[in-house]
Amino acid sequence: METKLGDKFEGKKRVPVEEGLFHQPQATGEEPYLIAAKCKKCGFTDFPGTPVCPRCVEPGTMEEAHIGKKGKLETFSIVRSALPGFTSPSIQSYVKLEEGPVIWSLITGVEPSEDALKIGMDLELVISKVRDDEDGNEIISYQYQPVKGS
Amino acid sequence: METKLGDKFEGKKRVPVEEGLFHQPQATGEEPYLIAAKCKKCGFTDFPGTPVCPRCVEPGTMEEAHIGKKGKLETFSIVRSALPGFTSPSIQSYVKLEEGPVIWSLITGVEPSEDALKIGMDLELVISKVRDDEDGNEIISYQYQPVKGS
Amino acid sequence: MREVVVLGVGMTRFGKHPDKGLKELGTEAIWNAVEDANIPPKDIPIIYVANAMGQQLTELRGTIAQHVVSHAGFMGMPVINVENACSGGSTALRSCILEVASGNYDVAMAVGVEKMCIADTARSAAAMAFGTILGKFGFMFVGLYAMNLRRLMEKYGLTREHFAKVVVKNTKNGALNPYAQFRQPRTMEEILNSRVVSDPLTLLMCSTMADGGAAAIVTTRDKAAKYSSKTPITIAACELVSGTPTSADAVHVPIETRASRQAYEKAGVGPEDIDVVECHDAMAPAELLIYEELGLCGEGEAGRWIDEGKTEINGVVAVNPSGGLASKGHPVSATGLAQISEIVWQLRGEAGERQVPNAKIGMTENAGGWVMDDNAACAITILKK
Amino acid sequence: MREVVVLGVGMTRFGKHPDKGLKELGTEAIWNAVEDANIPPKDIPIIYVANAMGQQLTELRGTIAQHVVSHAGFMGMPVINVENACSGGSTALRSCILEVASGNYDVAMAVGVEKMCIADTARSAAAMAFGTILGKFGFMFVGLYAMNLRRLMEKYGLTREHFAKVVVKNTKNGALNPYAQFRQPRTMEEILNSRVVSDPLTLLMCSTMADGGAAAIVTTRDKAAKYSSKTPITIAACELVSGTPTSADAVHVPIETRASRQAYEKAGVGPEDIDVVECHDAMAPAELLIYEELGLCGEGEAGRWIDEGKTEINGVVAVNPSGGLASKGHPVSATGLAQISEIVWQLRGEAGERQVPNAKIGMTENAGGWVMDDNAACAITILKK
Ligand SMILES: [Zn+2]
Ligand SMILES: [Zn+2]
Repeated sequence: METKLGDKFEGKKRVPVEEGLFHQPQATGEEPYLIAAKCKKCGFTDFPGTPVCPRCVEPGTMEEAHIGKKGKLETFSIVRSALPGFTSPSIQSYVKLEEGPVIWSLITGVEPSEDALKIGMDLELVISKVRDDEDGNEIISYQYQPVKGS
Repeated sequence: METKLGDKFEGKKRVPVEEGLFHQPQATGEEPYLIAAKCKKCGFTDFPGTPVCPRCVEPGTMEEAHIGKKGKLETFSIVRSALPGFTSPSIQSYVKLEEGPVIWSLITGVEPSEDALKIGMDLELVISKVRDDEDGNEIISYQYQPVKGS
Repeated sequence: MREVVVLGVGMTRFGKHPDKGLKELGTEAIWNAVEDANIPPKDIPIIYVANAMGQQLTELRGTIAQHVVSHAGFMGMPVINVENACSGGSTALRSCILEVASGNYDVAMAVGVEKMCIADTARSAAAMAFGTILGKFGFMFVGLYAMNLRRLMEKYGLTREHFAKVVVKNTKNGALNPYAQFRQPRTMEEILNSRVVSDPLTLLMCSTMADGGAAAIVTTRDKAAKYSSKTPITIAACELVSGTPTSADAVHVPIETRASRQAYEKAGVGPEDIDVVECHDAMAPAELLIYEELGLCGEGEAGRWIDEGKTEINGVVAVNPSGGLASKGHPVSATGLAQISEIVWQLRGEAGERQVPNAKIGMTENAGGWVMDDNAACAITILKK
Repeated sequence: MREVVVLGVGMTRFGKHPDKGLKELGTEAIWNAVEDANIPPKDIPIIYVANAMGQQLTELRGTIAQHVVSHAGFMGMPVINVENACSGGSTALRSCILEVASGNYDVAMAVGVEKMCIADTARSAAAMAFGTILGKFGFMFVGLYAMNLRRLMEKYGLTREHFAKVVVKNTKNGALNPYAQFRQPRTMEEILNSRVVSDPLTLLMCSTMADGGAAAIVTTRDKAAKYSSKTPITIAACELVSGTPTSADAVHVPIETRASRQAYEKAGVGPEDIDVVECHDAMAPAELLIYEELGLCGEGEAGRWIDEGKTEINGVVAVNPSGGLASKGHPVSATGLAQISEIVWQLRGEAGERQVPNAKIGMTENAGGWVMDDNAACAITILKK
């Protein structure tokens, strides 16, 4: 959907769903990543990152970790209802990241059909629109899409 | 404020703040009253009416009671801030009703000034606007106003 | 700690109650429980009330417990608002048990009440979805359940037919329950052919929003005899846990398993001793996962269990004789205490047409919320005749 | 029941924290308390979290406790969300005391956290006002306080100057409190000449919304010695009550009086034994009403008490050495545990420049909400060195 003349805004704003959650490429060749936290002591990694490791439960063990560029589709479901602003049907999934953690994500860049999706398929991180807000802005977030040719 | 041509509604609707709380006169000569509950056993009266007497704590002792046509100003304060849609300043008060209960109410029909209000002054019930809602409807409720000439 | 028993239970019918708000629903549940307990109301010295969505969906924006109980005539005593998403009702019960077990009070009342069927259904849906932070990314609970069931299909070869069989069983039970929102038995065909909501889940496999209230009054065994001639139902365990971290380098024990192990140990019984279970099947086929998580059946046996009717009212262990959440409707904070009500009726032998024969030990499983890749809370209660 | 002591307390500074949400505020308070208690975090087996407005004012719409404590690293244990309007913090503490006193657990942690300073201040104001059903009729809490103070003026001849003197005292105390939102002492002139909000209340007499968190960790006396070398502070009473019906044909006993009488009896002390009080002065002059309601002074003596400086830090009984709600700010569910923190610091002798000399017995009064013409809840806690 293109911005029409006379819209309240000159162009739609792209607003991250939350600050500090992911890195959005600013220049060509740059890649997006998820901003997670990894425990220096036990290796536990969580996304979104929390300040204290829930396994060690002591302060100062978590450090920022940039993860999630690649992953594999662990499981999914095509959901045929959605909240206002979101697209229906949507592909909801668990993605097993290369670094270990399994995270919940929407899948994008592919038809929401059983045939187009295979458990174990290679996925890559993209930062793209998950919904339009009431003011017509695009709310962007992390999502995964099938790696071309995989 | 009058309804302008081109308003979404032909005329403002008058919507009671809550159903079953008060009687609004439908014909000339009819008087408004509050719909309270009175305990047949101990005489406890509450407004808004509850189904079980909090002193007797047994079912079936409360019956509907129509009260509140007259009262006296027990105490008040002129409040110089208000929620959206409400008027500021407002006169907030406790009114001692003829039937005994002391209830919280806005005072209307008089300037919000210390000089215009006297503790113990005679008040009468009116059903009138307490605020405008977002759609331009008038939300009406019980309020008290000084009895003319008292 | 003193032995605590359920003296009385009560609930409203679950479903759409356009004429009733939280105060009216709560009042009805409370007075049903008071009547069932045969207790002078003034002997109830403390009340806990669970509610999850009132602040978002009703005009009550706080101290909902006090608004509800004062409407019902109860004022002056300690009144405490608790919330734990869908586990709120059990959480309120757990607190009441502690008040009585500790000797702090001889009697306590737990209430769960929820108003979800409002004119603006989008608001209700959003209140459900945004109960977890993932909501803002597009997360839907139904998708989560669907993915978990899909794993079951892949791992153990379960089919959509297995899932539908759970709904056949539960809607048959629910049809016998006067408190259930839906009282129509459903066929395999109807269930499988209803609209796909989130594959493999169809519409008739999913629970619906509902309005409702439920309450339970607990006391000591000695006091129970003083008040009521009904069989006092002993609370052998009521264990609450929250979720644990999930990580690629460690096996994640399901929250239901952790909670039920604690409960079995505390009650001194095993899963083989349980006669009747009310479990938290917000999507009915999730029952199959729960069989295994509670240790009722062994790994991978859930499909066979439903095929062989082992969880029917006349089976090895009756699961959801009330009809479960999909038949009863799911007014979130009331659900836990409705489960307790059902088990109490079953153990007393008062469950009418849906009575489980010779039920002596019952269990409820009440899970809720979603935080950091696990349920926020899960409560398991074991009740004994 | 076992004797329960406060092992550690902690809080955030109260005020505007644009960069912090409920999770961050709660985490800071929790870890401050853990550090103060010197306890291995894994020895904390149960957590209660109080929050009142998160569902209305933040993106968290339920199981706020679990969202907060998992952010702080705490997962798996029972986690319970409680709410009791402005009394939520004390309500969480009361539950923790019962967990430990009963022997259910040896340690428990109570947390109170609130986020009120959001961009849309009208939403915050509405969340406050609609906490009571009267909000929809135009009711404002400030008007209620103003009317109660007006009655005091009429009955005992109290003046606006008396009211301002309370603020002079409390802002002087608050200026010494690093956790207070406002640290500027105010003069009589400033206070009386600030904008009239609701006569006789001026702007500087009223507490403000704030963001903040506070936490307390309780245990048994024996365990306390094991963990920490700091003086364990005994909880002699923590009594919670709700409001009672008001009626023309009966004298209405104020909720604070009912709660404090229960607390004095349980603690085996009288108001004359109290050295330091943190009371719930959402509008600072309300302190004068509370002196009498708690039995600190006799009927009609509150004016003389403030005139004679009896409630100064060096007076007969120090009231609000922390600065009270008007200086500290009032993040509703955190307030009760901030009061507890202050009393613990005072009884330990750790209150620095605002230390009450030789304080041995302290009390908090934490009231909140409005239902059927009385406060929804009031909690009184008595702490002993
Ligand atoms: Zn670690
Ligand atoms: Zn009565």
